[in-house]
Amino acid sequence: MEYIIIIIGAVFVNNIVLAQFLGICPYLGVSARVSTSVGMSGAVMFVMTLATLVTFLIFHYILVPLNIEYLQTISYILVVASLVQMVEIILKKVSPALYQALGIFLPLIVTNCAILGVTILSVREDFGFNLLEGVVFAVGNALGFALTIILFAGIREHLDLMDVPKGMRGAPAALVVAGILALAFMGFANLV
Amino acid sequence: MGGVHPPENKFAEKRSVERLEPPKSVAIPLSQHLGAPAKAVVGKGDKVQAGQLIAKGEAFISANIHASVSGTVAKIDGVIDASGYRKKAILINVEGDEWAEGIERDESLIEDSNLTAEEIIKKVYDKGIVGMGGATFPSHVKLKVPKGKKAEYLIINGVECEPCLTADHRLMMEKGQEIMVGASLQMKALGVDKAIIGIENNKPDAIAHLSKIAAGYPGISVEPLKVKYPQGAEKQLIKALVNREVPSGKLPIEVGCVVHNVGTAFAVYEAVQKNKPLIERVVTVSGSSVKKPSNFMVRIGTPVAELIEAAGGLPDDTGKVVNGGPMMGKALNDLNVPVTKGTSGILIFTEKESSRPPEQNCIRCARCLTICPMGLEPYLLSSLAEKQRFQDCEDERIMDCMECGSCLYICPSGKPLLDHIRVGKNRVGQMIRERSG
Amino acid sequence: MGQLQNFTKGFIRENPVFVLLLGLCPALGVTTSAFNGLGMGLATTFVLVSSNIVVSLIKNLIPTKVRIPSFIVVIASFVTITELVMEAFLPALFEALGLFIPLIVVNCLVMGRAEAFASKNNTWSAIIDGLGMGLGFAFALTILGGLREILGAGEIFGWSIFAGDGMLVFVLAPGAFIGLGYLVALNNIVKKKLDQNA
Amino acid sequence: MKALTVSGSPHFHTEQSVSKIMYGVVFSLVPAMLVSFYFFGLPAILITLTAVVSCMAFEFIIQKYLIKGPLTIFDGSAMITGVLLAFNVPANLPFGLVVIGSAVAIGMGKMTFGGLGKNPFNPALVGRVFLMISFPVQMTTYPEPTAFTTKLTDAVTGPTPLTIIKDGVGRGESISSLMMQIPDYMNLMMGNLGGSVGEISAIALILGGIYMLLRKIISWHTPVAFLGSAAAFSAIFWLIQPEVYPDPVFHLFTGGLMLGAIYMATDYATSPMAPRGMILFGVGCGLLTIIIRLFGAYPEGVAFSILIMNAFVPLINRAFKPKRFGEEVKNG
Amino acid sequence: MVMTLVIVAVAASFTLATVYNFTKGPIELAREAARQEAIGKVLPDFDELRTEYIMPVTGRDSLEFNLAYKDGQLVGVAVATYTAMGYSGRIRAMVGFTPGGEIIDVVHLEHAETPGLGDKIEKDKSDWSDQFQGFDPREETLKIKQDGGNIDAITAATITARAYCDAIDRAFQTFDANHPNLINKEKE
Amino acid sequence: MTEFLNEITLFSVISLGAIGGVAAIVLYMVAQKFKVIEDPRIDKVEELLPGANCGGCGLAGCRALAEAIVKAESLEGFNCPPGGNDVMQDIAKAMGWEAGEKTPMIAVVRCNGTREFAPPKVRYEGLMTCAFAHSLFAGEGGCPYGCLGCGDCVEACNFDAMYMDQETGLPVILDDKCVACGACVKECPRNIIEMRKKGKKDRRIFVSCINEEKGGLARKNCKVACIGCGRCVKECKFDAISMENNLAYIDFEKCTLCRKCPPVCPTNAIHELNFPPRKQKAEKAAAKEKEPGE
Repeated sequence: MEYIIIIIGAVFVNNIVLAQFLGICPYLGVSARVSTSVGMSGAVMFVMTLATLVTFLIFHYILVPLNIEYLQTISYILVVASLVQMVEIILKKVSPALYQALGIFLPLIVTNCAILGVTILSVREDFGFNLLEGVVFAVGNALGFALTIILFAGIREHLDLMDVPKGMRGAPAALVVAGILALAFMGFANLV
Repeated sequence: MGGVHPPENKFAEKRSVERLEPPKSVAIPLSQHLGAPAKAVVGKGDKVQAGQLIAKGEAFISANIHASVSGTVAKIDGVIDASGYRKKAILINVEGDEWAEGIERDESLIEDSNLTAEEIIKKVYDKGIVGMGGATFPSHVKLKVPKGKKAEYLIINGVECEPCLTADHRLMMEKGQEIMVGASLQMKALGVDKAIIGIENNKPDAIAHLSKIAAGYPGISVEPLKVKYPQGAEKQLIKALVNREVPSGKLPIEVGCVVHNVGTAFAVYEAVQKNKPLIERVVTVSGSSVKKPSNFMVRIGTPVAELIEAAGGLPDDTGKVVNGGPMMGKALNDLNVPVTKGTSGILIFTEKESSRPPEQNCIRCARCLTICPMGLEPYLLSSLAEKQRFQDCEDERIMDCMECGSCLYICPSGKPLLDHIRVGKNRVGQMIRERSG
Repeated sequence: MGQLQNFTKGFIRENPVFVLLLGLCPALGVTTSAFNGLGMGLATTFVLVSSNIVVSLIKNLIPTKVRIPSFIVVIASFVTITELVMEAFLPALFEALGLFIPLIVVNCLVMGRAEAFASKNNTWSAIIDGLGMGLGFAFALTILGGLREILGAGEIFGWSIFAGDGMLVFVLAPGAFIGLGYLVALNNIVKKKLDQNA
Repeated sequence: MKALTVSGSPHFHTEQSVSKIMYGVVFSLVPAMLVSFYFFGLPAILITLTAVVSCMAFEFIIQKYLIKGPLTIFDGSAMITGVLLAFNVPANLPFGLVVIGSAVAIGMGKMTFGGLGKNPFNPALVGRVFLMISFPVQMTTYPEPTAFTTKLTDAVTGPTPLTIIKDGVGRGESISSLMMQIPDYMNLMMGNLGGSVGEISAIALILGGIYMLLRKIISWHTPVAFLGSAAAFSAIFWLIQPEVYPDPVFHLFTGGLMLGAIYMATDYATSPMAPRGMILFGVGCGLLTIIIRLFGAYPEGVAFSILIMNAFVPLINRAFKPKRFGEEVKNG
Repeated sequence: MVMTLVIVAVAASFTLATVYNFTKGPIELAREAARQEAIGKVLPDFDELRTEYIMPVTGRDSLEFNLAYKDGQLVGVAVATYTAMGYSGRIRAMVGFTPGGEIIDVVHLEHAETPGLGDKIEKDKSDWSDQFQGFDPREETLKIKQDGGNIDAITAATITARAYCDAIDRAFQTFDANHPNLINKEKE
Repeated sequence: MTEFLNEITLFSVISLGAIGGVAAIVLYMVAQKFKVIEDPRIDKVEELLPGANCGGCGLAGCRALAEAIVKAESLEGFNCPPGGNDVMQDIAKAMGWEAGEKTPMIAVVRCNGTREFAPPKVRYEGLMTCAFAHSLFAGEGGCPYGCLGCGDCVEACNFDAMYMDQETGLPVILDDKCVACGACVKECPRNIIEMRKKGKKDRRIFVSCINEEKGGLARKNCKVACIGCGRCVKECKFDAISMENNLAYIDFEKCTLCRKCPPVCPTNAIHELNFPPRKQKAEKAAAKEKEPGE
């Protein structure tokens, strides 16, 4: 039950994109097509889970014991960056099909603040997550990201067929859509 | 699924077919059918008799063309036809009304025939019979069942779902017996023992009349059908009568059906039993402003203007003249275009009737999608075509569209849905051709 | 392109937020007030300028294979320095910006400029570029923060503009998206006007 | 003779037009309008007028000066947005807020995307939710229904049935005791209860819905799926714990459920195109409404759930295409 | 290649460590100052402060109890408490109790509540939290009125008010449960 | 100084160095082990890109953009927001796509069937696109080869180099804006637009008609149609004019812009652009002199 609450909270109530403003760049950048956004979501889910797992261990077994929590940012980004690159290289060789589906989005993920943000959030004191909860939290956030980016891609494909006024075409309309989506998602407030 | 109910406006429903005298000159296009144009076998100055072969359809899908009048070939030249473009045609100056030998012109009914299937098909080919419903597909091709396929049903299309048109209706009322004989001959050619004549419920007299006659012809039955447009489209008719769906991109024979128009059945009768080539047909001339809405039996090649004259002349407030039904017919830009084998009607619209409603934003009311007889999404296809996303058009099966016009008819926003879709179909067709070679 | 233009382009024509759509996460996340926006903008500017300097200095010492990881480390270091200094001397702002300070490290703007500009130009140009872009970023964040503060709370930099409640939406998440959306549209129009006059 | 017209087929066109449909919807709203005027009096009339006039005015301004496109303010769509927005706010809402709501509904909800038919979200609901989030106090202070008031201010305010239940359950009181505080079902149906201007009378709204069904303006799929799923899901909870969760009939006749199901969820532009999609859309709306009502922070979830499902519409349209002719070969 | 990266990392970490060492003092000072300020706001004058951590009756983390003495007399206890029931995230607050258990005052330490609504718990945004001054949880109930207590809720932010009460109640319950202990400390 | 060399510094340096080192070694080994051979140009382009992997280009990161660029063999349609124009130019330079001078070309509209010369005979209603109108009929003016005037070409132009002249109903090409991309040529369903050599000082001579009908028919619909009389062919000294299907065509490779042919055209179907005005008398005299000699 606890895990379900974590997931519902991450997906609907504190949606990573709409409420926490993380991962906006890919949200706007890679959402032109539904198929692309599905691939991106898959890649994010994969990396987010893996990265949270690794950084969680690093934080609790290296940084905290040595009293050097201030190195969190720099060590996390190093870990995430090399992790992603490693996964990408391996995937390219081992499973070209999977690489085509997910792998091509991997480079985007290094600088996706959603990953770094979630890894940092998952060790926040006020959540007090244990390892498993942290990973579930990461999965929940990835699901939240997937939900919003796929919904959003659908709306963008729809808007592509409409003649949106010139000034609003592209990013402005996309941002307003995100705003209205965020408004709508406020209905989930305090659900958990 | 689908279908619309445009106002029926069958003004000429009760008018018997009137025979028009041959005009002073005719222009007989070499391409009056689907497929390759026929090759002229006469030249300038040649004397011809009515019913004489003047152009031969040699390709697999093509049809013979016969002189519809007697006289002298004036020239072979481009003549604007219903397509709006100049097409090759044989122009004949009429002199008298002599008929070629072997053609029986009396009206007596000949029921019996001892010809074999091949002989019937041969005759249908020789006499240049094509589908009279409008698509003008050469009939002999349809009668030859391809290897590996088996025909189970012959379907005779007496639906005439297009508003205004009454040509088939009158033919059914006046030539019921002949149609039955024609259908029996077609059944023999196809080797089937079941034929169904589908007629819409708005023609109760025709249903009653043909049902009575059909009782005397084994295997032939008459089925009343719900009134909706396009009930008479081949695939929809098959679905309604035998509940089979012709797969996308396939022909009716795929589900064991062959569909012929009642007009075709009559033409087959005349060709086989009377040796008469397809040189005349029934044409409805109608419209709310027409003085004398009529059904005429006219010679192929007669200029449309003469038909309009015979129906009381062109009204002053005419805005549009349409060749065919109001839903699928083509607007003419010249009144001298000749009547061809596929001309089922000439409709005259007033200026008011002929203007389209002003275009507004699509409100996504989904009416076009609910009524599309092919289960397509016209609003989507139209905007995809407008945005030139032709690959997506193909994926959304734009090629299944049969251009029945229901979507454009129903659209409350007055969006030119079908216009866009036609452009899309053209481009997708081009893409497919480029891909395959 | 002159140095001056290099410096000013970041404000309207190539504004990192409004035109290039880079660094949107902090642009949306921290701009509940003009002050927070300005603070974030200046913090980013600091990181941008300092990492531009360092990157342009060490560009020849780094082999291409580890170029990106090395740059990341450089940037991350400056981010951490910002974090530490801010926590020590501006604890209130540190609280308000929260998670978005460490996230400067993944701000595409910083990484992009370091890679695209600093690693190919001399130190002086790199400083100008970093300053221009960074201040453009700060400019955008301040405008957005100001807009949201005025509409949402009726205040600007804490001074009351009108009495009564503002439209709460604008201090909340949806307001960030909506406000930025319309600002981007506005910037498009301004840019077009500028281009026409030029 | 004048020049002939050449155009593509068909040469017949339906008598229907956008404005005929739109005014048909407005006409069907008349019963609900009358009921609200009866219970909320003059303020209800003024709010509706304000919303309609300002919606049309904003549409005019934006079309004329920002988009510089054709003017379509009289096609009836802005009027519907205005009426529906007014129907979704309390009758004693300050007029300034109504104007702000209209500006948001038309400006942000509709014209941002190019106007009629292009908006992914229902404009009236965008306006309503915007107001709800921005001005929670004003938007949750409902006047008590009193027949034929003409007073503009100082109306007696009171909680809506949904708020009574939500707060009461939060306090741990039982449903049966809370039910004593709300009008009986007959009154709920007629509209004698606290709530937004136009949502109160279920009967009047159903009448309007039937009119639209008969005129084929809407199809039955969305409303039936919406109401049915809301009833079904609330029934499940009710059957499990009748003292904690109110019964389905209560859910159906309170709050904006009827208004939402009949008028907002059936909005052409923002609902799915194909019947199967409409059903899924309606079920989603119903489920979310009940979830938000029972577990969320807000007592009413209709507006949120329809907006959320609006976002799903493009995906639903992709997934639920009409059945293509000849797709599956059935020989029989 | 590997060496370069290591060198960069080492150089970076060395620099960072230096900065860290340099800022460590100020950061702690700033944190301590914030804590002292909050304690000062909710307690009367004191000259000695003892801090201990006690696990609350309910909740996951321990509470920070600051026992304030003046001239060796316990004059009040400032409890840093928290709740997870906030509208968005955790709310932390400092509650000051008299040795008898009456609330002296409450200040928020940290929250992420909705600006304009939930942030009325802040002292400088609204005087809502003044109603806790002199509140005796033994006499009255630390709940909002909708929940049958004696605290006025914040209009349109019931959840925040409820959560704030929960935080204060947690502090009080823990204080109450450990009351003899805490009072005894005075005698030591 | 010793203050700074405390254990925190030590731990920091060691652990971060270790993390960095491990990351680098692992990456190095993985990269060696799982090597995939690819077009080396991709690496080259990628190196020039910012490497921010921001997705601003709409593709999945810098490498994806590099791959796309190399695959497309051109920079058209690609953009890198953080890198800007400089980066794109660098790439063009590195890939050697900038070189290669082309003869400047320009589009010309080969129809002069204005409302005046080819008066409308019917009225067209419906979708205002040439593609559709073309499928429906010969055009309002009746010429099955002529411009339909719905402006598909103008729509297709990405450079604002075309507009529809409302008076004539024909598209007009703006010389200074046309970049000879060929979009309009592709779009025209009747192939009226042709890409021709820009010519010295933008001067061009061409037959502004593509009607292949016989003279009379062509003339019936349009006063300025080429009737295939062949006078220009005779006039041309350079074999630049050919006659096929009743239609004259001027080969711009052979044409020397001598301006001899326009005056002899009985229907004024030959157009000359951007020439100084003719001296009427001298011209006529010259023509008369020549005629007997021919």
